[in-house]
Formats: sequence, structure tokens, C-alpha cells
Amino acid sequence: ISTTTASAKGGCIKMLLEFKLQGLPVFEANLKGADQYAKTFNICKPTYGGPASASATGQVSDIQAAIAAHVKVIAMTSDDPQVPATALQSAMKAGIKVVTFDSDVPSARNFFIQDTAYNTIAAGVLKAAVKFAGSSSTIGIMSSTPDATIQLAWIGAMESYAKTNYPQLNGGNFGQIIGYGQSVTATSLTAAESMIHSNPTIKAIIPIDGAAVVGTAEAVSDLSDSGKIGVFGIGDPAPNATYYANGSMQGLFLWNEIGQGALIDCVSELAVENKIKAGTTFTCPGVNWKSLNAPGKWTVAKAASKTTGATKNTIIFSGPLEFTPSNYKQYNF
Amino acid sequence: MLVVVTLAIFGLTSAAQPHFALQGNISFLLASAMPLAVVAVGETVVMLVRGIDLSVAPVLGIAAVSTGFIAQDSHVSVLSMLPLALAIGIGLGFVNGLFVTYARIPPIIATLGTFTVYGGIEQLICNSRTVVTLPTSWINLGTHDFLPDVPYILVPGVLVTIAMALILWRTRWGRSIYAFGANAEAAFRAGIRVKAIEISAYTVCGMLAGLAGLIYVVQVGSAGYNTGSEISIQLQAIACGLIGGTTLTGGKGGVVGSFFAAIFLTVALEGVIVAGIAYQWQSAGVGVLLLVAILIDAYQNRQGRSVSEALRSVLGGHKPVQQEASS
Amino acid sequence: MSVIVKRARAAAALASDRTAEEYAPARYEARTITKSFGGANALTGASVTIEPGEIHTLVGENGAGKSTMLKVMAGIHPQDSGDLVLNGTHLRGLTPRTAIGHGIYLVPQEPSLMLTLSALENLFVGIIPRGSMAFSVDWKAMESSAGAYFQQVGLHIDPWAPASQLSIAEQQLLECARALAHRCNVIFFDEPTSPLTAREADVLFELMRRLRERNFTIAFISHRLEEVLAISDRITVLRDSRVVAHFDNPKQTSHRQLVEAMVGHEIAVRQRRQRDLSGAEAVLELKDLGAPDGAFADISFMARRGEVLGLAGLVGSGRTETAESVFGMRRASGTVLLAGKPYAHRSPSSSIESGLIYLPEDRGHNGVFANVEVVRNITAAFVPHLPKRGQLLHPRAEVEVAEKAARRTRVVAPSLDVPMKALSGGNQQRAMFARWLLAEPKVAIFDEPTRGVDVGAKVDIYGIIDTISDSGVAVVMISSELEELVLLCDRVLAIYEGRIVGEVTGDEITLERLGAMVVGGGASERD
Amino acid sequence: MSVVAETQHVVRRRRFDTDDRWMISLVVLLVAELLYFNFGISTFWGGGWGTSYSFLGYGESFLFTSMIALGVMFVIFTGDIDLSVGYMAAFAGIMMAEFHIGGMNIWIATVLSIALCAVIGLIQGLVITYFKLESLLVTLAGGFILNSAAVAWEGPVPPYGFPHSYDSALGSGDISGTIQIPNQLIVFAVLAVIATLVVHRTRFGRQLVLVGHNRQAAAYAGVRVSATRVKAFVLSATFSAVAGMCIAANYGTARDDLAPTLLLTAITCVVLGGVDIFGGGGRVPGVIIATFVMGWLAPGLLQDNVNDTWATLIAPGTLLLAALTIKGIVDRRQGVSFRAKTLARFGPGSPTSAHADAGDAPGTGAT
Ligand SMILES: Nc1ncnc2c1ncn2[C@@H]1O[C@H](COP(=O)(O)OP(=O)(O)OP(=O)(O)O)[C@@H](O)[C@H]1O
Ligand SMILES: Nc1ncnc2c1ncn2[C@@H]1O[C@H](COP(=O)(O)OP(=O)(O)OP(=O)(O)O)[C@@H](O)[C@H]1O
Ligand SMILES: [Mg+2]
Ligand SMILES: [Mg+2]
Repeated sequence: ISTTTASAKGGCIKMLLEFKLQGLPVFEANLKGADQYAKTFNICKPTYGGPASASATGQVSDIQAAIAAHVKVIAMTSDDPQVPATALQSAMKAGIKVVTFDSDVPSARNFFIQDTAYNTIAAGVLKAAVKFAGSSSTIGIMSSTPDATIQLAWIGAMESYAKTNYPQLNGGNFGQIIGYGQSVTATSLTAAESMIHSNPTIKAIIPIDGAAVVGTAEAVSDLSDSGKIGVFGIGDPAPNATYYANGSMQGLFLWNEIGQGALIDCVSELAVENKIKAGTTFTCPGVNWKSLNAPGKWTVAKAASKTTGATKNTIIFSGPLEFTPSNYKQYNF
Repeated sequence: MLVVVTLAIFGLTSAAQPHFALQGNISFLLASAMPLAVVAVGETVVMLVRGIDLSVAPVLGIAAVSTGFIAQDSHVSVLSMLPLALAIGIGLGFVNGLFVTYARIPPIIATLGTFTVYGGIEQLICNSRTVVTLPTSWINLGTHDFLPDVPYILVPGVLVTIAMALILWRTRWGRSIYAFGANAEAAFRAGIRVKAIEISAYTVCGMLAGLAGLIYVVQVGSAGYNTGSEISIQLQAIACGLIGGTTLTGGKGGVVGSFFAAIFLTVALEGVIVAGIAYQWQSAGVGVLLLVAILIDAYQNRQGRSVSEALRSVLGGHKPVQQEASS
Repeated sequence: MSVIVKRARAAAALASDRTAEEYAPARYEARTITKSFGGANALTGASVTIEPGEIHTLVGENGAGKSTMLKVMAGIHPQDSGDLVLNGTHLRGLTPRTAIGHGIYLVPQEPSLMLTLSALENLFVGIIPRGSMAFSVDWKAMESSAGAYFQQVGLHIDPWAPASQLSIAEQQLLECARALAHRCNVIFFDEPTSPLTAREADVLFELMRRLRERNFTIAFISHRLEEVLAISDRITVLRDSRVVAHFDNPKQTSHRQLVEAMVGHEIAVRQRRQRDLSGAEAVLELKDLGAPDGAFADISFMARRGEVLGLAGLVGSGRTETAESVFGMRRASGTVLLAGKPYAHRSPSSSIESGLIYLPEDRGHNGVFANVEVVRNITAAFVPHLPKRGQLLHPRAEVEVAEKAARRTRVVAPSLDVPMKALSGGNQQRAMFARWLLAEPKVAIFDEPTRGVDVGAKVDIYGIIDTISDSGVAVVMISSELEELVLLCDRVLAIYEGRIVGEVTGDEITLERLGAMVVGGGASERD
Repeated sequence: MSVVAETQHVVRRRRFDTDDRWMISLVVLLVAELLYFNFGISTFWGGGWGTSYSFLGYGESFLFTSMIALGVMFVIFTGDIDLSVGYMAAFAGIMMAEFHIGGMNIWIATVLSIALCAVIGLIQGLVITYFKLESLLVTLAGGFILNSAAVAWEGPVPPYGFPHSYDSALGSGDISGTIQIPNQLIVFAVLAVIATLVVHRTRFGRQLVLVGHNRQAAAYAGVRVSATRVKAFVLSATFSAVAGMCIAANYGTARDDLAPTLLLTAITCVVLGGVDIFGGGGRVPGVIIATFVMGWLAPGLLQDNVNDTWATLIAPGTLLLAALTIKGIVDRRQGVSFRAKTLARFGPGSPTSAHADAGDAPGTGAT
């Protein structure tokens, strides 16, 4: 209690860093980055939030507590594009800056840090899978639920990329083989198993959420199909070291989560000091992760773009990073 | 009877989707039913003493993440983690027993309380981490068969079920469990240590949930802050007990039925997926299955005989001996 | 972990190869026992000594503390103070388990068996014989030794049949067999006869006498004073949680002396009433009532205004089922006429609305709301007519209504605001009568209205029934105590195995006639 | 009345019974909690009494749970339980939203959805009473089915975008004055008053309680037991549906995963409020107080920088267990134990003696 008050007077910027839920490795990496760079951007050691179980209502309680605690900025990745909107709007009314990252709340934020351009990551992962399986093979997708916004966007981007570049995939209808694991490893495992059984010709699977990646890799090792069926997904490498090692994991794509944490700090500070607005370009001292265009340089989007998925006031963090069996050991998130 | 239905579902599904009966899949189905089967065996013991234990889910989770983290960090063998898993289960189950027996909180509420508290503990243990990079030996144990279609994972499940069935039938402790469930007051008057028996039932249930946690982490290869609760394994286990012929009113039923019910439930759920039913309706599928299970339970209670007996009498065309007596 | 526990273990271990006679004949003494439940005293400094080779009977009104005394002595309740002394040894921290180790067993007021388990297992529960391994169960040994125990108590049953298939009398005998199997030689019987017919009770008494000959130490509780006087060697009377009298020579004790000791004052002996009601109109008529499962069939009779019509029969003869079918608790075929009009879609609520009430026999389960205030117990059947103010209930007016009814039936309670369970059995039954009087019945069916009720309350209940019938209500009285049918009824129907087998009126109603009729014979057949 | 002489007895003024004492303890607990937060957290009162995001304003984060608690309370009073309430609330919200998006006036959609949920409650109640099934399991199954229906109906993009007036009326709006009173608090207060009066001051409420105390005896006393139980399920569904509307309005969207977590909290509130999980015993005001105890606990702790896991799981769970342990001890002093009640209600055969003393439970004697 007393520490919060003291630090408020100490001049650093009080920030709530709110995740979808505790314990997801990607967010842990974000947090690591944010903590590491807090000093650089004059952020008080981030107030770490996130509901104990994935629920948008839990996030709202956290936001309410933060408003009452008079934070200066809320950085959050939202469980739902709508639910926290009311709470965030009242936060903005109270003069608090809102920076969303990873998943957006379009109607109630100042800036949104988009992980990567949807088209580039979709193309990256699909290209790798096709290279392994062949351009007229059968490739499945493992997602969490049909209403996961970003995953839907990725799938859409993959579909349109496949339509123009690999018209022969899945007999011309890429995107028809989708399994859902509901963000539960055990369920993903079952779903992946049954996908493999129902599609005997399947050559590669693209899991695009954390539980699906583990579940799919486990299923592939389980059926002694390691190496026969390729797994190319979107996810972080460290949790899947075992599967890289036993040959059931061929490639994962993501962005640099630690760097994203640093960018969150940077944007938060700039937002609080009103130093950025739509259409401008900014730099972050000490942060040199490769952005989409140039290292250490980011642009605040002025208008929406269909291909990248960006909307107004969106900052795209970076292009995709590929983790292969030969380089996965270099990243520990 | 359950075996028949299970085989029927299996047969129908494989007729529609031939690959369903592939060798690997049978083995996979058996293996993925084991965590549930072991939990269900424990839950059955509690149901036999007229109890209910909702906290098995986080108990399983705690055991899974604790053993998983240790294995992940120090690459110990699965067997060396067994005592830890059991100890966790025993401890947490014992606490449940204390609340039910000494604090006299109704089981459903007491274990609802411990469900939340244990769930919190599971999260604290995870402390924002997830068990993922298990040693290869663990993954192999979870994924390999020692005979065609007989996965290693099946072994502990079968052993536990046989052992519990024998214990319940052939030991004084087992008979005391039934006596307590049939009529706690009479058991007390007959000189049975009712409190010890009731606590021991919850302890055994916890112990098996702990064991199931270890099996789970070996089989799935991963565990996290809400392992167990996320698939409502406690409810599935209760459903298994009911489908397997154990009643909620205590003193009746047994663990073998629950074991097969767990396999049945797993095959049925997998069948639902393979049959191409939209994932949205899977939870409705579980709901309907549960309704069927309780209707069976109600039927058994009212008729004083099990559905399988009834079916046998219908199919076999002769009246069961018990019929005139039980009307 | 006292000596006692160790001895109990040793005793339990020895159980399978020791006979009761190996115990020294037991003199069991309870000295100045005090026991209270949540502030209310159930026993105050009560002492009882039970000698070997005697049947020692405890009598007293409901709630006097008889059951509590035996429960304390059998380790079911711990006493607050006082000592339990068995052959000079003080028993401390007694539990049923250790009590059995000392050879003490209580056959409870109502048999409490594990209904889903076999008779065999019920017999041995708690002392299941060991098999080859220390913890295993030797089913063969159990099966082979069970027969002897069943024979000793005169039971002829399949040891593997579930206990739920046994009749109440058989369950009672199984409890006795359990006491023997547990090698107990101090056996307490808490009101064993109340659910039994006279014939079944005789079987039990025979067993008790045989045990007495084997020098067992036996305690007994009953409200049926005739049988008490017949079987007891010594009688201890409890009143208001204290021991108030001993009768060392029951053969020379009169019924009247005993009653006066129990209630503390004289009680007028009731005489049979003589009334001629043959001209009164019929308010309830049953035509060919039959149960779907055949528990009763072809039941036809009518009850007149102001008449007390008795239904005599053995336990399980189908009287309760008939009455419940009329009241609407069960489905039945046939016709019921109420005040001459057919009454087809029967349900308890519509019965009560049309002036037909039923006092259930199982007061504990079907009558009282144990944790609810007496007031609300009394008004429970009156809820649709409770006084209202605006749309809401008017609590004060409700209390007045209940009080008035309670006064009419002489409910004695510290306050009508206490929960029902704080009242003695007799007062609970008085409150039940108050409930049904509120409904202003035209036809009242009373099922075993005096079961488990002490003599004082019995007399009051007879008075209430007289009053009700005098006011023009047709009373149908179901009772297994033939004496009270003789005292109260203007007409009695006998039911045997679900069928009416006879009818007697006026002076024809005698104990002998009824006794013969209820077992299905010797009656003047109706046409 | 000539034969029977009249006996006089006094109806003494009500003593404090266990229920009263429990309610007093709850009030003390609530005051203690608020005092702790008051002195412990400088910002607990935020910008002053009742401004958004402090004290009364926190209501928005738990009042809908309180409404669900009130609903499920009816069912618990009858000795049943309703595990479908959370799913029901979510389903109601989605139904309303889909109707609205389909072009229906939002208020008509609201009323229609509440009515349809009442019908679903009716069906559940009928299934339970007609087939004589365990309500625990039927409503669990019902909840699963409702959940599926909700997920299927909402589709990939959960419905959102209600008129501002709606969001404000049932959601985050408040009546401004010196103290800002959230609209939801008013909705809750209305429901709370209705619930209190229905249970304690109407004929239906009386029958509800009697059914909970002893179903058999109630049937013999002419209470329409099944009808009463079914009505309780209808009330439960209706209250949940109203809560679902408030949730939707509050968050501006309706989703399947918002509500299920509410179930545990709601049941915790009811039990903590002193309602006997076996039916019959308890007071509605106790439940109302308990919802505030529970409601302020999590936001208060969160503000006190307590870890989310502690604030939302461990603390409430421990509170529930501790409270019930204490209540159990207090009750036992009175000679009524939960276990005895369990045996009285579920005991096989009829172990209770003719005078219905509930005290012969195993363990009462073993020390
Ligand atoms: N003690 C019992 N043992 C076995 N069956 C019983 C017993 N009591 C009742 N029944 C069953 O219920 C049927 C009718 O019982 P019911 O209780 O209606 O008889 P009753 O004449 O009212 O007896 P009671 O004197 O107990 O009131 C019997 O045919 C029998 O099948
Ligand atoms: N477990 C208990 N809890 C609370 N009160 C009890 C309990 N057991 C008995 N009592 C009360 O103690 C008193 C004595 O009860 P007890 O059962 O010994 O009476 P009894 O003489 O056996 O009566 P009855 O003839 O009705 O069986 C009664 O007032 C009873 O209500
Ligand atoms: Mg007694
Ligand atoms: Mg009867």
C-alpha cells in the first residue's frame, strides 16, 4: 500500500500491465522485457496483473482497481474486444492512457501494438509447411476456438495466401481441415489425433495457439509419426524444446516477445507524455529489435490496412521470427 | 454391458470412419482414458461413502504440475516422482476428509471450497509457468505401447482398478466403506470407526487423483495453472461412477464399472469429434451423456437392479431371480 | 490409547473363537449419569444397575431419558458426568467400538441395518473375521458361522439376500443375531416391540428369556406396560431425566402403580363409550379401492358422521396404503365418495381443502418439521388460508391462530417459538393434532396416532378423538393396539393381506374378536 | 371443547436463534472488512463515497453475481441446487443480444429473453421432479447444454453494440447525487426486497421453506411439493436471466465465457449467508449481506496489491471453509449438526426414532 503511494510521488510512471491470464509463456516473456526496460522508460516497476483464470471479467476488476489506484497508463492484452471497453473508457476519461498490445480493444485505447502483420506471419508459416509437405498435399490447422479473433485473422490470411500461391493445397480448398483444442492441451491432443486419423493423407499441421502447438506435437510423437507429419506453428520455442529434440516439431514462428515488452514500456512513456500521434514515426532509445521496416524505428498507422490488419493508431511491432530445429536453443521464451 | 456399448460405439464410428479403428488409435484412446479412469476409481470410493469430491480436479493438477516441474528441471524418472504424487494426493484428500468429518461441512460444499483453494494453490505453484519440456523418457512412456495396442499408460490404470476392487471386496476396510455408505449410523453402532473410514475414503480419493496427475502429465506431456479443472475432470469422474453403477446414495456399486465407464466416456467423446459434430456441441454432448447416466442411476435405484441385469433378462428372455423379491 | 482400547482390540481379534459365556457374568452399573443436549437435560444424576441373568426394564414417558440412558451405557453418547462400571471396572471414553469389546450391545429403537448389504455382512459388520492375511476378509468363514447365529434367534433367511428384503421383525432379529455374533453378553433392547405385531413380539420375548437363562445381562425399554409387567425381572422408572422409582417385583406390581410412577399423578381409567350412530349419514365412502401393485384390493366401506371407525390389522396389512390412497398420496383404482360426491383426482392439498385429513403414522419423517418452530408446524397444512395483510402474511395473527389450536390439544411447550424437535414425542403428536384441527376436517384419518407416545399423552389423544367425533367428524382410526380400538371405536373393520376380512360393531368389539380377525380368521364375514 | 381442558402457554418474544446470530456475525464481518480496507488502502474510497470505481462503484463488478445468488437461493431453500445459473445468465445475455441484432427493440428482447429463460428453468424443474432426479446433476447437464447453445449461437464474433441508454440503465450508469448510486445497485435492491418478502412473508415462501425442511412432511401437510420446487427453479432461472442482462449491459457485449465463473461465487454467497445447503434453514437478509462481504473482498484485496490468485480464489475459498467450520461448531453446540441433518434427510431406511430427534448421528458420541 505505502509503496504505491511513495512511488507515485517518486516521479516514475505508474503502469498496470494486464495480461489475458497469468502463466502463458508469451506473456511471461513480455513481462521480462517490460521489467528489463522499465528504468529506461521511467516506468515504475510494472504492476503485474492478469486474472487468475482466463476471463474478461477478471480483467475488468483489475482495471477498476488500477483506476482507483491512480495509475498513469494501462497496458493490456485483452481477452475480449468488448468486455473491458467500458472500464477502459472510464480510465481514459480519468486521464489514464491506454495502450493495448497483442489483442486489441478497438473502441477504448489510445494505441495498439500489433504483434506482427497478419499477412507476413501467415505467409511465413505456410511457406515453411508447403516446403516440407509439397504444394499439392494435405495440410491441417489446429486453432483454439472458432471465435479467437487473431487466429481467425491468421487463418484468413493463410487462406488468401494459399489461394494465390498454392491453389492445389487440400484439393483447392485450404482451410477446410481445422481442429479446435479450446486452449486446453489435453483437448488439443485429442483433436490433433483425430485430425490425423480422419485425414490419412495429411502431411503437415499448422497449430496456431500455445496449447495446440504442444498438443499437436504430442499427438505426432504419440502416433510415431515424428518426421512423417510436419508441425509448423505459431508459438514460442522454449516450451517445445522436447518436440524439437524428438523430431516432431519442424518450425515455429513468432516475434520477439522480450522486445515487445520493451516496446510496451516505450510506447507507454511516449503516450503519457503525449509525444506520439497517428502518422508519426518514433524511435525507442536502446531498443533495436527489427521492426517491420527498419531496426529501432516504428510508425503509428494513420489508417486501416487490409493486408497487415492494422487500424488507426496501430503500431506493428515486427516481422515474424522463425524458430527452426537448428536455432530454437538460442531463445528462451 | 458398458463394454458392449463401448464396443458398439467404437464399431459404429469405425464403420463410418475406417481409420478410427487403426491400431494407433485404440492405443491412444485407452491411454487418454487413464487419467480419468484413475480419478473415477477414487471418486467411486467417495461416492460409496455417500460423499462427493469436487476437488479432485485441482488435486490432479497440483500433482501434475509439481511432478512435471521437478522432472522438467532435473530430469528424474517417472517412478521416482510417484511418491510425491501420491503424497500430495494423500495430504489434500486428508484435508478434505477433515472438513467433511470433523468440521461437518456437507461434502459438496466442503470440496467446492477446497476446489477453489486448491485451484489457487495450483496457480501459485505454477507461478506463471507451464510444464512443457518434459524429459524424453517421460514423453516416450506416455506415447509408447509395450504390446501392440496396449500402451504403458494402461498398466497403472488397470492395476489400480484391480487392486481397489480386491481391496473393497476382500478387506475389512473395504467392507467398512460399504457399511458406512449403506448406513453410517448403523456402522457407528456396530463398532466401525466411522470418522476414520470417512476420512480414509477422501484420502484414498485424493491419493488416486494425485496418481492420476502423474499419469496425466506423462500422457499429455504438459500441465498448467488450470490442468484438471479445464476439462472438469471431477464432473466426468462423477458421471463415470454413476454410469458404472455406483449410486450417489452410497453403499452400492464398485470401481470396475467406473473404470470401464471412463473408457466408454472417452470413446464416446472421441466418437463425437470424429463423427464431425461441431465442437460447440461437444459440451452439450457431455450434458446429454450425463443426463442419460443419471436416468440409468435413477432406474437402478427404483428397480433395485442394474440396467445391465435388466437388459440381460430382456435379451436372455428369462426373468432374473431377484425380480419378485425386489418389487 | 488406553488399556480399554487395547483390550477392545484384543477382544475383537479373539471374537471368532470365543463364546459369550466366556465373559464373566456382567453386572453393569451406571452411576449418577448426567447428560444434556444443547442445554436441555436428558439425564440428571440417573443411576441404574443391571444384574446378570435379569431382564431389567426402563419405563417412562416420552423424553424421560430412557433411550439416552442406554445409549450412554452402550457408548453411543458420551456422558457429561457420572461413571459406567462393568464388574467393578470403570469404563472411560466408551464408544460403540469399545463397548462391543466389553460385550455391550444396543439393539436400537428402530433397526438400523445396511439395507444394500447382505444379511451376512450385516451380521458381521465391525467384526468381520480375518482371512489368511491380517486385513483380508474371510467370506467362507462368515458364511459357515452365520447359520448358527440365525438359528439362535430363530431367523430363517438367505444370508446373501440384501437386508432391504427383510421384514421389520426379521431386521430386529438380525440386530439381535448381530449382538450374539459380536459375542456380547450385555444386550440392550430399546423399544424393540413398537413396530412388531404381538406374535412377532412373542418370538422376541422368547429369545430374551433364553438369553436370560444363559445368564446374559439384559435391559429393555417399552411403552406397552402389559408386556413390561409380563417379562421384566426389575423395573426402573424415569421421569424428567431422573430415576424416580424402582419395582423389584413386577409380578406384584399393578399397571396403575407403574403409570402413576411414570406420570407422577393418578390417571383416570378410561371406559368404552356406547353410542348408536347407525342412522347418521355417510361422509366417506370407498368403493372397490385397489392398489396398482396389489398391496390392497376390493376395499369398500363407509364412515358416518360422528363415527369412530377402526381399522385393525397386522403391520403391513395395507391399511396405511389404503388411507394414503384416499388422501391422495398414492394412486389407486376404484371410487371414493366424499359427502356423497365422487372424489376423483385426489391429492393431499385438495383433500385438505375438501375437509379430508390424514395424520401420517411415521411422525418423524412424514409429520413434523423437526427444525421448524412449533407455530409453523401447526399452521403447515393451513398455509393457503394463513391471515394476510395486503399481499403479505401477518405473523402476529398466525401466532394467534396457532396458539388457539395448541390450547385445544393441550400442547405443552416452553414457547411455541422453539423448534419442534425440542418437544417430547407426546407433545409433538399433540401439535400434529392441532395442525389437523385447524383444517376443520369432516373426515379425519388417524394412522397409529398413539405410536411411541406415552400414557399421559395417550389419554389426551383419546380425549381429542372423542371431541372431534362428537363434533360430527367421521374419524377413521388405524391402530395396531387392539386395546385402543376396543376403547375408542364405534365400529371396527379388520384388514388382512390387503383385504377387508371382517367387521364388528358396538359390544361385539372385543380384544378376542379383533385378535382373531387380524390374522385372517374367526370373524363374522361381511356380506 | 368440554373434554379437553385448555392449557396456557406463553409465546415468548423471539429469542435470537442461530440464524439471527449468524446474520449478526456476518454484519460484523462486513464492517470489519470495510474498516480494514478503509484504514489499509488509501484509495479504497477513491474519489469519495460512491463515485465510480470505489466502494459502491465496485458493485458493478459483483452485483450481478449477487442477483444470481438470490436466484439460486430459492432453489437451495427447497433443498435442491441449481448449477446451471451461470450458463443461464450467459445464455440469456446472448439471446437478448442476438434478438437485438436481429432487429428487435432491445427492451422487448430483454423481456422476451428473461421469459424464455424462465421457461428453460421450468423445463429443468419439471425434468427433475417428474423423473425424480438429482437436481445437482440435471442442472449440471442443463448448464452444459446451455453453454453449447450459447457458444453456437454467438458464433465467431460475440454480439456487441447495445444502445448507450441500455448500457447505462442496467450496466455502468448511476444516479448522480451527492452519492452516486449505481443503477445496478437499485436493480439488485429491488430484487433483494422481492426475494426477502417472497421467502419470509408469502404463502409460497412458507411452503418453499417447509419443503426444504422436510419434503415428505410437506407433502403430507398438503403442500404441492413438486410445484413448489419447480417454481423455485423458474425463479432461479429468471433471476439469472436478469443478471445476464446486467452483465451484457455492463460489458457492452454478451459472451458465453463471462458467466460460468459466477456460479461458484453465487453458491458461496448463499451458503455463507447461512442458508442450509440441505434446505429449509436460513434468512434472505443473510444472503444479501454475504454477497457484499464476498463482493468487496476481491476488489479490496486486489487494491491492496494482493496477488490475483489470492484475492479471487484462495481468500474466498478459505472464507467459505472457515465460516462453515465455525457455523458447524456453533450449530453443534445447539445440538443440530450438519451431519445429523444429512442423516435425517438422506439416511437410509429410517434411523431416526419416532420422536424425530436428529442427534443419534455417528460421531456425536465419538470424541
Ligand atoms: N414391516 C413390513 N415388512 C414388510 N413389508 C411391509 C412392512 N410394512 C409394510 N410393508 C409392505 O407394505 C404393504 C402395506 O403396508 P402398510 O404400511 O400400508 O400396512 P398397514 O396395515 O398400514 O401397516 P401398519 O400397521 O404398519 O400401518 C404390505 O403389503 C407390505 O408389502
Ligand atoms: N441427540 C439428541 N439431541 C438433542 N436432544 C436429544 C437427543 N437425544 C435425546 N434428546 C432429548 O433428550 C430427552 C430424552 O430423550 P430420550 O430419547 O432418552 O427419551 P426416551 O425416554 O427414550 O423417550 P421415548 O419414549 O420417546 O423414546 C428428550 O427431550 C429428547 O428430545
Ligand atoms: Mg426412546
Ligand atoms: Mg401403517
